[in-house]
Amino acid sequence: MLDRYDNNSVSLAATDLFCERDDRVLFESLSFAIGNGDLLQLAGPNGAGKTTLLRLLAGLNRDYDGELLWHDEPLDDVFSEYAARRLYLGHSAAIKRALTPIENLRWLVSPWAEQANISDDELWQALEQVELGGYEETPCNQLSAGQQRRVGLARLDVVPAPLWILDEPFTALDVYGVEWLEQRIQRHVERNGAVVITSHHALQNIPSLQRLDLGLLAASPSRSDAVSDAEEGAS
Amino acid sequence: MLDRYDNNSVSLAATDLFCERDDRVLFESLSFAIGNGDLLQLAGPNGAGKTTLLRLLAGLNRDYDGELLWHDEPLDDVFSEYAARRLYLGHSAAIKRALTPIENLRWLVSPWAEQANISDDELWQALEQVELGGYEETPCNQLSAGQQRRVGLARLDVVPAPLWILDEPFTALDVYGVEWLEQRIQRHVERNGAVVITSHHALQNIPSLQRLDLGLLAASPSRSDAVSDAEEGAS
Amino acid sequence: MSLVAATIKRDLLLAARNPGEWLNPLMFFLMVVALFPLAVDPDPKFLARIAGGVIWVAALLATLLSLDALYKSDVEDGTLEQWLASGESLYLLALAKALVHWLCSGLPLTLMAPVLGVMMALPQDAYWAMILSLLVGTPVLSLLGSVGAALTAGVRSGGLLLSLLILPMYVPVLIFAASAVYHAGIGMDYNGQIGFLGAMLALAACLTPFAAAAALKLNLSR
Amino acid sequence: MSLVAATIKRDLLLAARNPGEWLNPLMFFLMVVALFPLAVDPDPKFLARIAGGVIWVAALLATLLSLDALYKSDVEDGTLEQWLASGESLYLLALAKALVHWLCSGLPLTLMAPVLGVMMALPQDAYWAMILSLLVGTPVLSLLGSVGAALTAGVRSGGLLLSLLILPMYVPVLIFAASAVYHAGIGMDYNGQIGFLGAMLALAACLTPFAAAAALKLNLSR
Amino acid sequence: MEFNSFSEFLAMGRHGFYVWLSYGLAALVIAVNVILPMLQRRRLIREQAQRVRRQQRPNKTAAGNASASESAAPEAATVKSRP
Amino acid sequence: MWQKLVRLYHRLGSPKWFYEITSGWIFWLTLVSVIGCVAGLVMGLLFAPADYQQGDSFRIIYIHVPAAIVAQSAFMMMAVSGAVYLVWKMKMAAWVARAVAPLGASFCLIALFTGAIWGKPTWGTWWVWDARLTSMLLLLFLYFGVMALQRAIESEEASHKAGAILSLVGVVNIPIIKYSVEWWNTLHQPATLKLTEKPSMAPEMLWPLLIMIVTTYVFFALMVILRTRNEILWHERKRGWVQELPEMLGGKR
Ligand code: HEM
Ligand SMILES: Nc1ncnc2c1ncn2[C@@H]1O[C@H](COP(=O)(O)OP(=O)(O)OP(=O)(O)O)[C@@H](O)[C@H]1O
Ligand SMILES: Nc1ncnc2c1ncn2[C@@H]1O[C@H](COP(=O)(O)OP(=O)(O)OP(=O)(O)O)[C@@H](O)[C@H]1O
Ligand SMILES: [Mg+2]
Ligand SMILES: [Mg+2]
Repeated sequence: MLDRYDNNSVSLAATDLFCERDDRVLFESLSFAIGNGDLLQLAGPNGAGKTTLLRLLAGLNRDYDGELLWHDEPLDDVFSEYAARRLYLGHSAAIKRALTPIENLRWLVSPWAEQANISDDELWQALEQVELGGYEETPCNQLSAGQQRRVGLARLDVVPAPLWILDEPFTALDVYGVEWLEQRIQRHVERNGAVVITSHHALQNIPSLQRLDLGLLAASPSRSDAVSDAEEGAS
Repeated sequence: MLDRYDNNSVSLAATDLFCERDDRVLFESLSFAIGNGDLLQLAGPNGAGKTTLLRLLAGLNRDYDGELLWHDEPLDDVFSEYAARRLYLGHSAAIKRALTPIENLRWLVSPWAEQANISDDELWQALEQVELGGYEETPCNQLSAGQQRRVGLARLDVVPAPLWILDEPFTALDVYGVEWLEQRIQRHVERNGAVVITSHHALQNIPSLQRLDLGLLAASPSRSDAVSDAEEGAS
Repeated sequence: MSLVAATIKRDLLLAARNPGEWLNPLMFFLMVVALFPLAVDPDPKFLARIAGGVIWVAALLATLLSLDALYKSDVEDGTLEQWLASGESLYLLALAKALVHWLCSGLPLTLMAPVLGVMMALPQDAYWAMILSLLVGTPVLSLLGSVGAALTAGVRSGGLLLSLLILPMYVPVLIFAASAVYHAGIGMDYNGQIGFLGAMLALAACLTPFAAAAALKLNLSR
Repeated sequence: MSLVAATIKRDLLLAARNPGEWLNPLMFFLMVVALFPLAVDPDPKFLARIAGGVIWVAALLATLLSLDALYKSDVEDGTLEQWLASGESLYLLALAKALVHWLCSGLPLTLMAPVLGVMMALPQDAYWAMILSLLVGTPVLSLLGSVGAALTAGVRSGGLLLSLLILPMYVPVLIFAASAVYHAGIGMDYNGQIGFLGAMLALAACLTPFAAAAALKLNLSR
Repeated sequence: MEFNSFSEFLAMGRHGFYVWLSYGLAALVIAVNVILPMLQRRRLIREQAQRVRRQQRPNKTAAGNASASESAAPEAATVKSRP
Repeated sequence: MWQKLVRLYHRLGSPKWFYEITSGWIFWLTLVSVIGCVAGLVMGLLFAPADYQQGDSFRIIYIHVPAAIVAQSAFMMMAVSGAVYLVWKMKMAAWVARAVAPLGASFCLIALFTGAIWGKPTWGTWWVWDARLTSMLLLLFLYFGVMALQRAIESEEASHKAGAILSLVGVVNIPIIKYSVEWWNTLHQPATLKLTEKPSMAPEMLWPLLIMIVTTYVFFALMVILRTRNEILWHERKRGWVQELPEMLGGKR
């Protein structure tokens, strides 16, 4: 699988991003760049705008000011090319509950199926990897919350995209699942991939982590107490 | 608020519980008791049956063998009495997205409104407590994932129930929210309340924690590797 | 304030906040009736003959469609779970929900019907019969329908399924009501039919909430 | 296999796994037609006169109701998000979805219609006109409807809203189709009407997917 | 015996078409009702046998699967066979 | 006596017992159905005299009436087993109810088909909106409703319960529907075309009819048993006794 990442350089740059919702500014003059081997965690309290920013980066929301560049070209101009190079995993996992994990996975990887020639065997193995071995033929409506999330995560193993954009991927995973996913992210970064992630979970075992803090702190005054509380608690 | 807990003794006993779903045994011969001052965390990997057990305890699912006793009487016989003494907070928070937080909260506490005389002021304060001050009049569909969860959590402050049953209450909360909730649980236990909780989150700052592990470990052999991996990782 | 009262209040508040909830069935009613002159024959004499039947069929379909949403969101967002957790009587809840549903669909339909009567050239004598039959008949529709709504609340594309379950059961109401309007139109007595509708209403008010309550519990063992 | 092909395949698989998806509109169609003799008049001569119109109104309503689910689950479970994220053309998606919808609703309706013709005492000469008009007309309904479905996919009780948006647009189809059946029944020529329906189909196939694609994007800025 | 010849029997005094059509349709519906449960039963038994075999002989997936030996995985239901 | 009933109840509740005991019944039920069918049809088609009004088309009666009767009884049976399931939580009852639904619908379809075909030579039309016909059509809809609901609900148990509730509501409604339809029809349209009232039939006509009715019941029972056995195999597939059944072990590739 490693060779798939060759020639797949990542270069996503945000310049002077500005976004407001309902007349409240979520972030402004935000600039950063993501390249191969980067791991960026968007952090911040509830309602800070993490999901919003992530969807901007994924190209799903064009409701912003500022610039988003993929290899120095505006994202919208090269969107289909960009789309083939990045994997977006949102809050909802696009799982059809009447279908089995393997049928769901087949659809999920279909945008890459032509270019990467993904075989069914690979899909079965990927399901095995996320510990759904034995559940391949069970309709997803009979799986628990965490098991359903895993179906979506199985994609990480087969899709040849160098840039991953993940929104709260640790939701509903148990400790083993969290550990597996952390390792998977770590490996991806080591292999020169790039990852942007939002998570309230502290990514512990990953050295190259960078954090981007989005703050609501100014907006809600009662918040400042909470911060100092938290710091006291931590110290 | 403290005086509300007086005369509210908690005594929930499970004897020899057995539950299967789709012909797979989730747990069997499970016995435990919960009394005042207890804090029980149901732990276990995805699909272990935590949610299932929690719903049994809340009296929402009667599909089990064995006995559930509230003050030595079968749960079903004293259900309405039991219902008034325990607060159940499920995966979905019963929030109507078209209504504002305060309107939602009013409905949520209405079962207790007669017996406890909950005033509107208290509700406003409770919303303040969960850092929704200023959002009381915003329809919930304009709140972020975590903010919506907080509306449901605001109930903890006003409902005079000694026993709390919480399913994944930390979902979507940011670090401040998590810390606040941990403290709130801690305080409840200290004041002689009782809490049963499922969470993949490690409850760190709470001394009196007891854990009940539900395991899928036997069922899936590939799992055992995961366990040892995790232990290696930890050591 | 008890949970039942709070629920009625909240549901009315929701209807007020989201007027589509009661305006849409009304519009649908209007449109379905308006389709017939287009599809069949715009001749007023002919229309007068079918008016009562068409108006009632349209009312029935409009009610049916609005039923779909009755319990669906409550099941999805956990409201129903909280109801069950509260230990309050589900019979009362089912009755309350049917009441709110009628207030938001049957009542506006009844008030709207005279306008449609004019459009469909309904005979002068038949107006009172139509209003009376709607006033007594639509609550039966809401009550019977709430059983179907409770049964299909957890089902994905429940709208059509609900129609399948409930339409055959609506037939008696349709027959008696349409016949009341028809008879009034040709100057005959229609007390018998209205009496029957009243009896059905009494029966439905007593029995259907039980069935609906039983059906609601199912949605939890998902 | 490209995403479009995969989506068609998956949707057909879903329909096969859940036969209600295509059986329910069919049953609804049958039931609505059956309501009219009950509500209006079971006399065959009279029925023959309204048969074409009633069958078409029922087909239209059945299509309408089945449309509600077209995009709803896709929006809710994130399928649509993945579509947009994939950078694949939404035009093709919209076209593919309308095609699948027609296969699961319009086509079975057309095949079922002769039975209803018998029940409604449709004149012998009108059968071909009815089948032809349904065959050409129902795809237009699916295509037009998919725009409405896309617009209302994110809305809670979208079913009724959808009807309101789409019914007015269905009126031309209804008029031409019902008139084709009616004219055939009285032994007149109906090529003109079918020709019109064909033209509408061509137009709809070209244009509506654009509108549907645009509407789908709206659902994401939630 | 009401009929004198076989062709008379077939003709059913002008009503042959209707009589035989209704008997034919009824036979068809009944045949479907007989055959469906039998097919179903065959399939259930076959799948059960597969399950038993799978449990006895693990490694149903690709041979090159490096990750731990996968054996008696928690039994999974196949949707197809639901009666 | 009471004890025996209780024991019978417990046995009926046991899938294993049911499966094993019915293994022996299938042969005999099949035999009775085949013999009854052959006897009834030979008598009805060959030996019964032609009707003086309808001629030979009346021979459709030998499938039409049995099918119509069984279709109605089947709904009762479905509702009763649904009630048993709701009250006593006997799983077998739910499986029986689930087995009955498609069968009842099939017989209902047969009655409708044959009636419609019969109508053409006698009334000159395939279909009229007569009270009996209409209420039979509505019965078919009720069956379809129950089946659609059972299939639409994902959770096993919930689907059984929902089906049971719906068939109970339906069973309360059937008399109301039937009554109202009869009232409606006789009022709107004077009975020009009415099903012949129970005729004082000649015994040569009546006997085959009675034989066919009994046979149809036997056949219905057989089909219910076959379908219920399938349900048992599916639901109990992970139980030891099913896995050790000879047919399971000897299953072909
Ligand atoms: C689609 C059309 C028809 C339907 C749905 C239908 C339905 C029924 C039903 C429900 C019964 C009652 C069985 C019972 O409970 O005893 C019945 C009986 C009968 N039908 Fe039909 N029928 C149809 C057409 C006809 C026609 C065209 C004839 C012949 C003229 C006919 C002759 C009879 C007779 C002789 C009986 C037995 C009467 C009795 O035992 O009470 N039916 N049919
Ligand atoms: N549909 C919407 N309409 C208007 N405003 C919205 C909408 N959704 C979210 N917002 C606002 O946008 C802000 C950012 O929301 P976003 O979902 O990006 O937060 P987040 O950082 O992902 O929070 P969380 O950690 O709770 O998921 C919130 O404060 C919220 O008030
Ligand atoms: N609707 C259902 N029908 C049948 N089986 C189900 C259903 N929901 C869950 N299960 C099964 O029950 C088991 C327990 O599910 P449960 O939701 O209790 O798990 P959980 O411990 O809460 O897991 P998670 O941590 O993922 O939330 C799962 O293994 C699943 O396969
Ligand atoms: Mg978020
Ligand atoms: Mg859970």
